[in-house]
Amino acid sequence: MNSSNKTNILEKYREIAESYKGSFSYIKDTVLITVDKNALRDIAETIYWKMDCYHRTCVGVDETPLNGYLALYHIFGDDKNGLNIIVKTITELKNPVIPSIRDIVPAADWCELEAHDLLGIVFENRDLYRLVLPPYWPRDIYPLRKNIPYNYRPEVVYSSERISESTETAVVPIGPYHPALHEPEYFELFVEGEKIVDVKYRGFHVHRGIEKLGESRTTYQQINFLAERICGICGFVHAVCYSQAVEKAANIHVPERARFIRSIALEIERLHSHLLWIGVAAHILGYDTGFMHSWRIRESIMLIAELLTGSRKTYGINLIGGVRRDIDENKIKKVLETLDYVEKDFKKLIDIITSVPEITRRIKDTGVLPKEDARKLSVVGPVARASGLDRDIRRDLPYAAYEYVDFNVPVYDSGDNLARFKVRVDEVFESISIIRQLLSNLPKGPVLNNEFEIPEYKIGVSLVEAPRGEDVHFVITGRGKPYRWRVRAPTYNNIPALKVMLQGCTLADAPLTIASIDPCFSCTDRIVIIDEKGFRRSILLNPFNRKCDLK
Amino acid sequence: MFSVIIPILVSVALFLPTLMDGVERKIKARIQSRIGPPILQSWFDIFKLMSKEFYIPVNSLHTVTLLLMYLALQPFVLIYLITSVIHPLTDYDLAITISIYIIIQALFISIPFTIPNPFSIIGASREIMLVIVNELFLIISISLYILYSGLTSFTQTRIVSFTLHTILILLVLFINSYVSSGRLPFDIAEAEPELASGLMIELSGPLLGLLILCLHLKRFFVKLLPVILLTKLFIENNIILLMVSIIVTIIVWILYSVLSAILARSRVDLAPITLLKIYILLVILSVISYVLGI
Amino acid sequence: MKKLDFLKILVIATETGRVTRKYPYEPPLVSNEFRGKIEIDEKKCIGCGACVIACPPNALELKIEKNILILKYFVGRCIFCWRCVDVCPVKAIRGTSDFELATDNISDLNEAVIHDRNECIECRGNYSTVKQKQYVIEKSPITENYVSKCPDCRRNGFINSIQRRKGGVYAE
Amino acid sequence: MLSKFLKKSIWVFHLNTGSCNACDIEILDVLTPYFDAERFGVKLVASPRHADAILLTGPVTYESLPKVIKAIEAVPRPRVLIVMGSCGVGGGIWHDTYNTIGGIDGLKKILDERGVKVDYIYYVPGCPVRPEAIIYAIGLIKGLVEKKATAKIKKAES
Repeated sequence: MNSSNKTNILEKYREIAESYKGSFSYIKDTVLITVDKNALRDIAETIYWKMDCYHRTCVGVDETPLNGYLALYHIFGDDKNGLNIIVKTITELKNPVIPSIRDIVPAADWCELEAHDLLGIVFENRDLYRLVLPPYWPRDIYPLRKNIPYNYRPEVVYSSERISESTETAVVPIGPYHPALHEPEYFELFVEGEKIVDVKYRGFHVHRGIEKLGESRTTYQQINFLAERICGICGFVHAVCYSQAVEKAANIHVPERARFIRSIALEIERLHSHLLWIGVAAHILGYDTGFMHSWRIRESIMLIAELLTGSRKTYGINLIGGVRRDIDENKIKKVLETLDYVEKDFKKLIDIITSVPEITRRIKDTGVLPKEDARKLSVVGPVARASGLDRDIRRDLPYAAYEYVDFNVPVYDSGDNLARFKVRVDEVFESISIIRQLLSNLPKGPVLNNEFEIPEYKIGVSLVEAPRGEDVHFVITGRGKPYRWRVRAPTYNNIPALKVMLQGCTLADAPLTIASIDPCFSCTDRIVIIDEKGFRRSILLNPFNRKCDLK
Repeated sequence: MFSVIIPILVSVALFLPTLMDGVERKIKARIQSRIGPPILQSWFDIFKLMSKEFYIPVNSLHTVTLLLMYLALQPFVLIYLITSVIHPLTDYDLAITISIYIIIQALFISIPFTIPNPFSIIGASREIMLVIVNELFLIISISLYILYSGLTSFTQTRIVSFTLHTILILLVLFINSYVSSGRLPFDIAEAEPELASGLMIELSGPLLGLLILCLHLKRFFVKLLPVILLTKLFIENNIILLMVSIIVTIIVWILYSVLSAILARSRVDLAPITLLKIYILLVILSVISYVLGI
Repeated sequence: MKKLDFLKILVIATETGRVTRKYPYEPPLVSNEFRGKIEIDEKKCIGCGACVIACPPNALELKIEKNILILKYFVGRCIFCWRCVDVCPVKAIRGTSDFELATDNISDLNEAVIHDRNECIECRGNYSTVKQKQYVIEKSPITENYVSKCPDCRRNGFINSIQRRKGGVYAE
Repeated sequence: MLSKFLKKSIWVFHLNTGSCNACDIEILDVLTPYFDAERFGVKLVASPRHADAILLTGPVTYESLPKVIKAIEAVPRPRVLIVMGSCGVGGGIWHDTYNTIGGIDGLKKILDERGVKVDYIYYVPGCPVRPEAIIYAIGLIKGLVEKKATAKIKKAES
């Protein structure tokens, strides 16, 4: 994007800010607009629909020690112009009411609930219910407020949630412990026979209080390791995203070699994650042999990950200002050899997996997410790309070393499980090519910059394209540790899309469809099958009429 | 002589299925490029389950009653089949075996309906879908086999002629046995990733162990039956026929395990329709060729 | 023929053969780069606590008990990041690639290094560790008299000397 | 010690109590060709009713706590609990945060209060536990390997 074009765009946002009587400022790729809470709905509509921006997330911040207010930051993303638009509003602590924008921006549903749970912000004109915290958590304690210590543990009376058992409705709990999920999450599927008519979600079993921990016990450099443990599959993404946010806020120089090494590690993580997903998808379809072979190929990726970083997962090489481990010639040679082998073997395996008759029949035209719904919900990553949304942070807002490499962004329009499968398969080959390019152009020099100071109360927003989509980290710097650290994992935006995908599908396809967004619940934070018509009866009815409805 | 051979063959038939399950796991492991469990692993599993706490799910008197009936009848039908091949028990052993088998199937399907767990009910309703198609064509094809050969008992010394219509009907019987053995792509009732092992979900300890043992016996029975009907084409001596049949069953078991390792699971709306199409086609072809005298 | 491509998995299986590592009967697939358990060299450790501050999960903790200082290492909580290895001023912490840590008794996972604390020559109270004092004496030109006092007495001494208008740290 | 039959066949149920996924993925990895836990008779089962051992990962969050207790109760005795990873064994990096109970330490107290008996507990540290570490733990349960971990108290020499 040329500079005059950029000035035009920034001017446009300035006009929008001024027309709603807000203040406007920008640094690098981040625009900060502060508006009165009454103007929030209008400005959100203008930015989300007229300016065609995606909604990334919203962040509630307790700023009472600073100015006595609770603040809410809505982060929008103008991917076409490579900009992050932050809209800030404030509200009094005594009566923390902020208008909800959920009806205008459906993607903002969850983050509003989260701000309600953790900070006690009340949103007008919407239903508020517990999302993140367990239902037995005391009502008036908001853990992210600054007056609550991070290690505060309430005396809770825990009891299992039991759905009433009546003769008319039968309850099938798929989850929280379900063999297809490997993570404790809970979906409620309302079924007619084996056809799903509605879905409810109860997640956040993995809410561990990471954000609060990052603001209290840990220091700036320790958070790299904490962030890595947000998710064990795409942990490095979080570590890089966090440190980039701090680097942006504090304007810290990162050596070029370090940026290349970060990119290489990120792509290795994508490779292992996609191979893992293809294996799990095959397993869910009952094709265990495909699962085993896919993971066999993945194992060599795990070996090079260990070689380059010292750990198979949770690499632990990222620090603010660079990386801890360097790559030498021997390692490069080993990595390139492994990549050749993986590429060849993977190509053979994919041809076989896609020729298994049941697999081809079951992944095509199931779990369809139409483009309009995808846009409305601001879905990210392979899910968006399979529904025809051409968005990839690596290309739109380049970070680390992605500006130095050429790669294609696979986009498919059909929005079904097959499209999501294909996107991931294509991305495996792209990742292999990216690693090769990065390794051959690896610049010389140091890998770590230790000399920096982090000023207080600066805002940094950083984006990283994780294997599951864009990962957003928002940091307000503080003394020795961030004042506020917010993580928006990719699955967070994709789970609401499941509701659309699962409606009209058969029960048998539900696990695959859930898996097709590659959910990472530990990043993001249960399935009950309830048949309102009594499923003992309805399952026995209409035996042969259970094809997946395509709207 | 029968008093020696029958007990030996019966004990072989009771021991072999679980062993073959271990072999199957080993074969699967080989296709998946790994070592796999020891061959006796399935037997270890059953002994282990027997040594566990005896647990009966709450409010499940019906379940236990039905389960115990199933556990008694499944070995019985296998023993009946083996005995009647060597020594006729009645003049209509073939029909009686099939009838008992179908009763057992009905009993087996009714067990999960008594367990108040939605997964077992979904699993059972899926199994019903499959069983309706499968058992229907089991009856049709056995009736046709009896019609073609005139055999009503295994010991009748009539050599069945090696004709196209017999072969087609045997093909139906083999497909039938593959489906009844609950292997991929037809294990939709137990579909682990979807239904968390479906109808067995609430059972544990010795009851589960016995159920698994009986499921192995069922797998053996459903393969042995079409194999006997096939070997009847070539062998006259009953004892040799049975021994050969057991060996052929082992080979068939191995083939089936290879096949199930390279296929994926079907869906409840796809599997019965696909099966129905194949069955109807084969049965019609068989009847036509019988009428034409091929 | 494309429809029968799925049979090729048998070819792949034959080509690959069994890839299983027979660990524990065979050495594991662990490279030298692997970050495993850390080992604290009690001969080198001076009990300064730099590792405790750097440790993200608080697997390393300092505990003070009268005249001893205990550096506790709980492997069960360690995340194997080796930040302690990086920050140790005397290189007393060494990373190993040891991962065979399973046990049936949780107390097997504790390690401790016990340090003697200094006795203040003035108030007879305990402060810092004996080895840290030696380290400071070796590395910097401060008089032994000064480092032999606890921080409180040092501060008091300093304040007193200012009050007596004598000034300076070395004056007594 | 575990009975002879239990050692030959260990059916495990995987219980994620708020773990970051890394240990969970490694548990799956143990079943794959390079490690192949099935050669020791280990099988991942879908229902706790079938299980002999529970593989517990994660620091046990409040949300998952009631379900964790229910799952452990569902396992027929003798019950084995295999606690995996730093989170489970020591609470990990979140050992003292507001929404966790700090791993097995907190869980044991609650199980004792409720009268849920667990016969054997094994601890497997690692972050994440590598597949070999899990195999080592299985070896330890089966008595194939020697226990290496011992508590050490060292005296710093002046």
